[in-house]
Amino acid sequence: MIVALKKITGKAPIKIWHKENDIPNLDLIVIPGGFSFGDYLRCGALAARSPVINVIKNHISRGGTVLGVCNGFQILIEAKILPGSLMRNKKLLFTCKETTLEVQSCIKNPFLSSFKIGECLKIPVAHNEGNYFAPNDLLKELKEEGRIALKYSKQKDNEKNYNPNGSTEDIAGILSNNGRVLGMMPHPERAINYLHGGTDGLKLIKNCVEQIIG
Amino acid sequence: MKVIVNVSLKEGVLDPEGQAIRSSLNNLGFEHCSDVKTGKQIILNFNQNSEAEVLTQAKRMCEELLVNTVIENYEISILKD
Amino acid sequence: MKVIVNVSLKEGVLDPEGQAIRSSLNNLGFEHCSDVKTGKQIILNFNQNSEAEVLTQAKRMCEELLVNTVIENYEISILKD
Amino acid sequence: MDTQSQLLKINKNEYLAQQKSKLEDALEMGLTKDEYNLICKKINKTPNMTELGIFSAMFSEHCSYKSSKKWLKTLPTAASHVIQGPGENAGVIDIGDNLAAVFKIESHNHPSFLEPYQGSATGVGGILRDVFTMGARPIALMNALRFGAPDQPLTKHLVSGVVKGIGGYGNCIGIPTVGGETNFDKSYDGNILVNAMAVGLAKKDRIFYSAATGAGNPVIYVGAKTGRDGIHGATMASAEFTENSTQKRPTVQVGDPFTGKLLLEACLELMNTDAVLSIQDMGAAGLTSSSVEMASKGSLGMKLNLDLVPTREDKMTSYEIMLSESQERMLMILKPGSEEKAKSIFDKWDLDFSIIGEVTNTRRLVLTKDGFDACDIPLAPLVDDAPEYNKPYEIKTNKKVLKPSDLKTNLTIADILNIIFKNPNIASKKWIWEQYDSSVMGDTIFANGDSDASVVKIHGTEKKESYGKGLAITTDCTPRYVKSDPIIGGMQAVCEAARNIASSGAKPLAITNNLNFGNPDKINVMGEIVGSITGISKAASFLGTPIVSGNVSLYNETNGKSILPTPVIGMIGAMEEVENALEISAKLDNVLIILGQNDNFESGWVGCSIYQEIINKKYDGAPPSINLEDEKKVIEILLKLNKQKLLTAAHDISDGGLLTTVCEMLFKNNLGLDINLPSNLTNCDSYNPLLQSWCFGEDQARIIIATKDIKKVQLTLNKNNVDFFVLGKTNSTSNLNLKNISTISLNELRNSNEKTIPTMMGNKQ
Ligand SMILES: Nc1ncnc2c1ncn2[C@@H]1O[C@H](COP(=O)(O)OP(=O)(O)O)[C@@H](O)[C@H]1O
Ligand SMILES: [Mg+2]
Repeated sequence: MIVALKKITGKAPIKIWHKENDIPNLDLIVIPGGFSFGDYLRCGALAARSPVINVIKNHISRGGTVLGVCNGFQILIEAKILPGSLMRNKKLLFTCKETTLEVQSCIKNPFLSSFKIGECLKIPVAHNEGNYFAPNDLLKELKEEGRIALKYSKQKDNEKNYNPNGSTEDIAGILSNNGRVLGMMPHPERAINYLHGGTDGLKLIKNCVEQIIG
Repeated sequence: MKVIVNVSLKEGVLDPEGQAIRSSLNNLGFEHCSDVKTGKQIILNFNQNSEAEVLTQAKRMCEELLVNTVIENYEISILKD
Repeated sequence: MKVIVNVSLKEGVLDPEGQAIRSSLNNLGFEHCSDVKTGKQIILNFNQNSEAEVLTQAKRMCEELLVNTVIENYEISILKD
Repeated sequence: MDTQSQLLKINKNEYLAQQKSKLEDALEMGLTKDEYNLICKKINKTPNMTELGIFSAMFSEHCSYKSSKKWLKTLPTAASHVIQGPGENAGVIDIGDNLAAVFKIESHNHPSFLEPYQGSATGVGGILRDVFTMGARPIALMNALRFGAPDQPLTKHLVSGVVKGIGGYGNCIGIPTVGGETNFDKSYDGNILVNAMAVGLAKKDRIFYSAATGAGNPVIYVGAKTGRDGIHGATMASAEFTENSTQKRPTVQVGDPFTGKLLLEACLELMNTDAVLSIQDMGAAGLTSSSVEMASKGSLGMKLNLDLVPTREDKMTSYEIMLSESQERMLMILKPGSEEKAKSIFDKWDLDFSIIGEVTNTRRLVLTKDGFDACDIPLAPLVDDAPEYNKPYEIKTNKKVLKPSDLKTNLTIADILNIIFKNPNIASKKWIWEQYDSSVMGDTIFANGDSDASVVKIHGTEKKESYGKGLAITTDCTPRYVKSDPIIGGMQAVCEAARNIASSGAKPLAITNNLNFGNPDKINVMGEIVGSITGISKAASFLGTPIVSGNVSLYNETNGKSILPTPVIGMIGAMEEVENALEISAKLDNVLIILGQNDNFESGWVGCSIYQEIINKKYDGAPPSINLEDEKKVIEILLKLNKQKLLTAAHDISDGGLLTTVCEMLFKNNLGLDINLPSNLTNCDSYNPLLQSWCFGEDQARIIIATKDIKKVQLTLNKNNVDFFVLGKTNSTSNLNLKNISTISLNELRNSNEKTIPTMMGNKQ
């Protein structure tokens, strides 16, 4: 992720330590993937109780932008910044593979604004707990508010396994109610040059940086 | 003092692990097993002795960290030995 | 009939998950929590009624599938409701 | 105070640990009577139980290599690009740009059979520590796995557990698992093989070694706490040592990838300062082997206070502390005065940090516990006088050369291909590798069968006009060849590894090896060991790929039956421009050409091939012979062609022969091919033994390349006098056509290829 951000902005992003209580004013906070605290208890659960989370909440309440990828998404959920729950993959297996994502019609947000609705992106996933679950009333709310941002999309070469984790309605990423926070399971930073097999991920991150910083 | 927290999935939440275990058990010939549910058990050791205090603490721990209340239920009990 | 199987790590086996949870609880201000152990709970539903039979079955299930007896212990109990 | 009353002040178990040993104790710990007598003589006293435990660990096959040392010394280990050969935690080679690749392979066979998840997870953790101990950031993981027969009920359980365990550790610690190999054979039914390999990257002038320096310097323990897990052997786990004897001590350790990650980051951070003088991970035999090795390599001694070792459990004895194999721990010697700075780094990462003693110049290992001496022994007998055996051996070889006409069958070529892709040894291992995070770190170019060798970009070597350098990694071994002829089998493993590296576009550089065999006291098993080492040495020196690290795993047998001899070769290579890496999949309108085979090649080598096994239901005959000149020639020409940017794909011919290789090159892009045949074979029918041997023979030194520019390729090949055979141009039909002899639908084969393992694992797709 650092490589991707550096590639786009030309300079290395600031890294924030999880015990930090105080941070400078920032434009964009990215919570990258990984296995915070070994993913013990529940993915992201322990990290979501780190001191830095309060800082991130303040950043959001000031209207700041946050992108959470994979474990970052799990942390946002555990910190109750985004609603719902990420459960174990339906097949009970860790899955690392390329997926096709379809951009949904959703509220205004800085992440996907340069993509057309229905446009497909090729971005890989790598996770054990990406099975997004929302109780019915929440699901309804998310739909009505246009907060479902990305869905796994069926293609002719992946018909049976297009959804890598069994998530409700193929959801791959959701937004906060002001559109400033995106949580997504797929890893855009792993699709940033043609040697990765594509640059759709770079496009997404770049868009977000440009929208915010201008 | 020891406290046991049992965490289980809420009614209606899919338990794929339980299903997988059931089907494995059935394949192994245990055909009388008709359903399996999985849960977690967390045993907390307190260096504190007031039952009431320990129980309130444990409850707060569950709400604040141990349990994902969107999909999970929990039960707390004191372990007597 | 319902049977509860509690699976826990044997004495002496490292429980990294328990350690991580304890340190997180301590950081959250629960400083009286001095130790955490994690385990699994498996609830089996039998469509069979003989207690004795169900218990033997459950024991075999533990040995054959549910428990990794190299590092885990288990306890079986019948759930009365 | 007299000794007795001093001892009474210590707890009962500690008393036992410090009690004088008897011969029976030594025997119980796996030492022989001669070894015990040697120990008593060399240290001039009867060892106490802790001392004896330390000897038994150091004299174990695992630490002393007593059966294999004599032969390991014959391996070629030198070359101008070797920075560190065998003898350290991992091998180190120079890859230019002031960078070094640090790598090693290690087995965790027995623990993985007992407890597949934790066994394999700790195997991965252990090999990672070997690599970052040297100051390298691990960038890739590989694994070579061998399981029992696919229809054995236990096999499924073991595969599932091992794969989860490898992923569980590698995924969590955030290092990509980029490849490996998985094979099945009934000889592994009771003894699976789990060999994990790690590759790391370091600055060439910032490599850290284990030899202790400077008497008086502080000895530091860092990482996780010491528990009673994995205490050596079945030895002292007897009732008198546990208060609570109802529970046997676990012999299996539990891995903690989270602590592993913290340890990795903390060590690398500390290594960025000038505080670390030497460092060694606590692997097999824990604190014993790490302290003994560090001290003896530096020709120094060590004095440790075991009360200062962070422990996880109460009342651990000196014996237990010294022999515990708890994971995620390191021993370091720091520059005096840098302790505070070092401690602050480990505090930051929430890890234990304890100064447990100091380096001495006594050449003795002195341990105290509860204020009393727990051990005081000279180091020389532990290391220099460790036994080295010259065990009797006999190299048995199957000399029977099978001719194609010896194999009569009513199977057509299409039938055989179908059987081949239903064979779990050939079929796609996607079910396995999808469970590994192969793309974390963002530098993976080709993983898991995309290419003959996995390719990762070398971070930091990017240039304006290029994405930078690449490292290629592979593991290889064909045990049935080794069984049938250990010397040829050993050579073949090296050659296939080199071909795989080259087929990915990289130059083969160096080897790590994992020698997995049965009981060395058996004359023919010892023959397999000696033979394979001989073969590996021959091929490695000829190809200029020295052995820089490795591991030996013996006694892999159950009920007296040995596993197939399995000397796994892990090889790495490098390429200048990673965008030139080659995958195995051909593109549309590419011409496929075999390098190393010409029109006169009309009869393939069938002995010991998959094809032969399909026909006879049992492997037989001598394996294909190895011609090192030819091997070198195809590798060099392939690299030359790739440098001219003439190639689009490459895949070496190995298991399953030519047609299997061709199919694998066509699958991904749904291609087809009309195959040219040598003129003498064009009029055969599909049952013809010669034609079948051409299709499925496993002759070595052949690579199939794909090109868009046949003219230029031909020119270069002719100029360099290389044998080649043009197979034809890929089309979009998804059919493999052998003239008018046979048309084979690749869709069906692809289906078998993809379904075989999931079906075996009981996964509905
Ligand atoms: N088959 C082999 N070929 C070359 N070197 C070997 C072989 N087996 C072991 N070694 C070397 O012997 C040393 C000790 O290895 P090992 O006992 O596996 O280390 P560890 O303490 O990490 O387990 C290492 O330097 C290793 O590279
Ligand atoms: Mg080591």
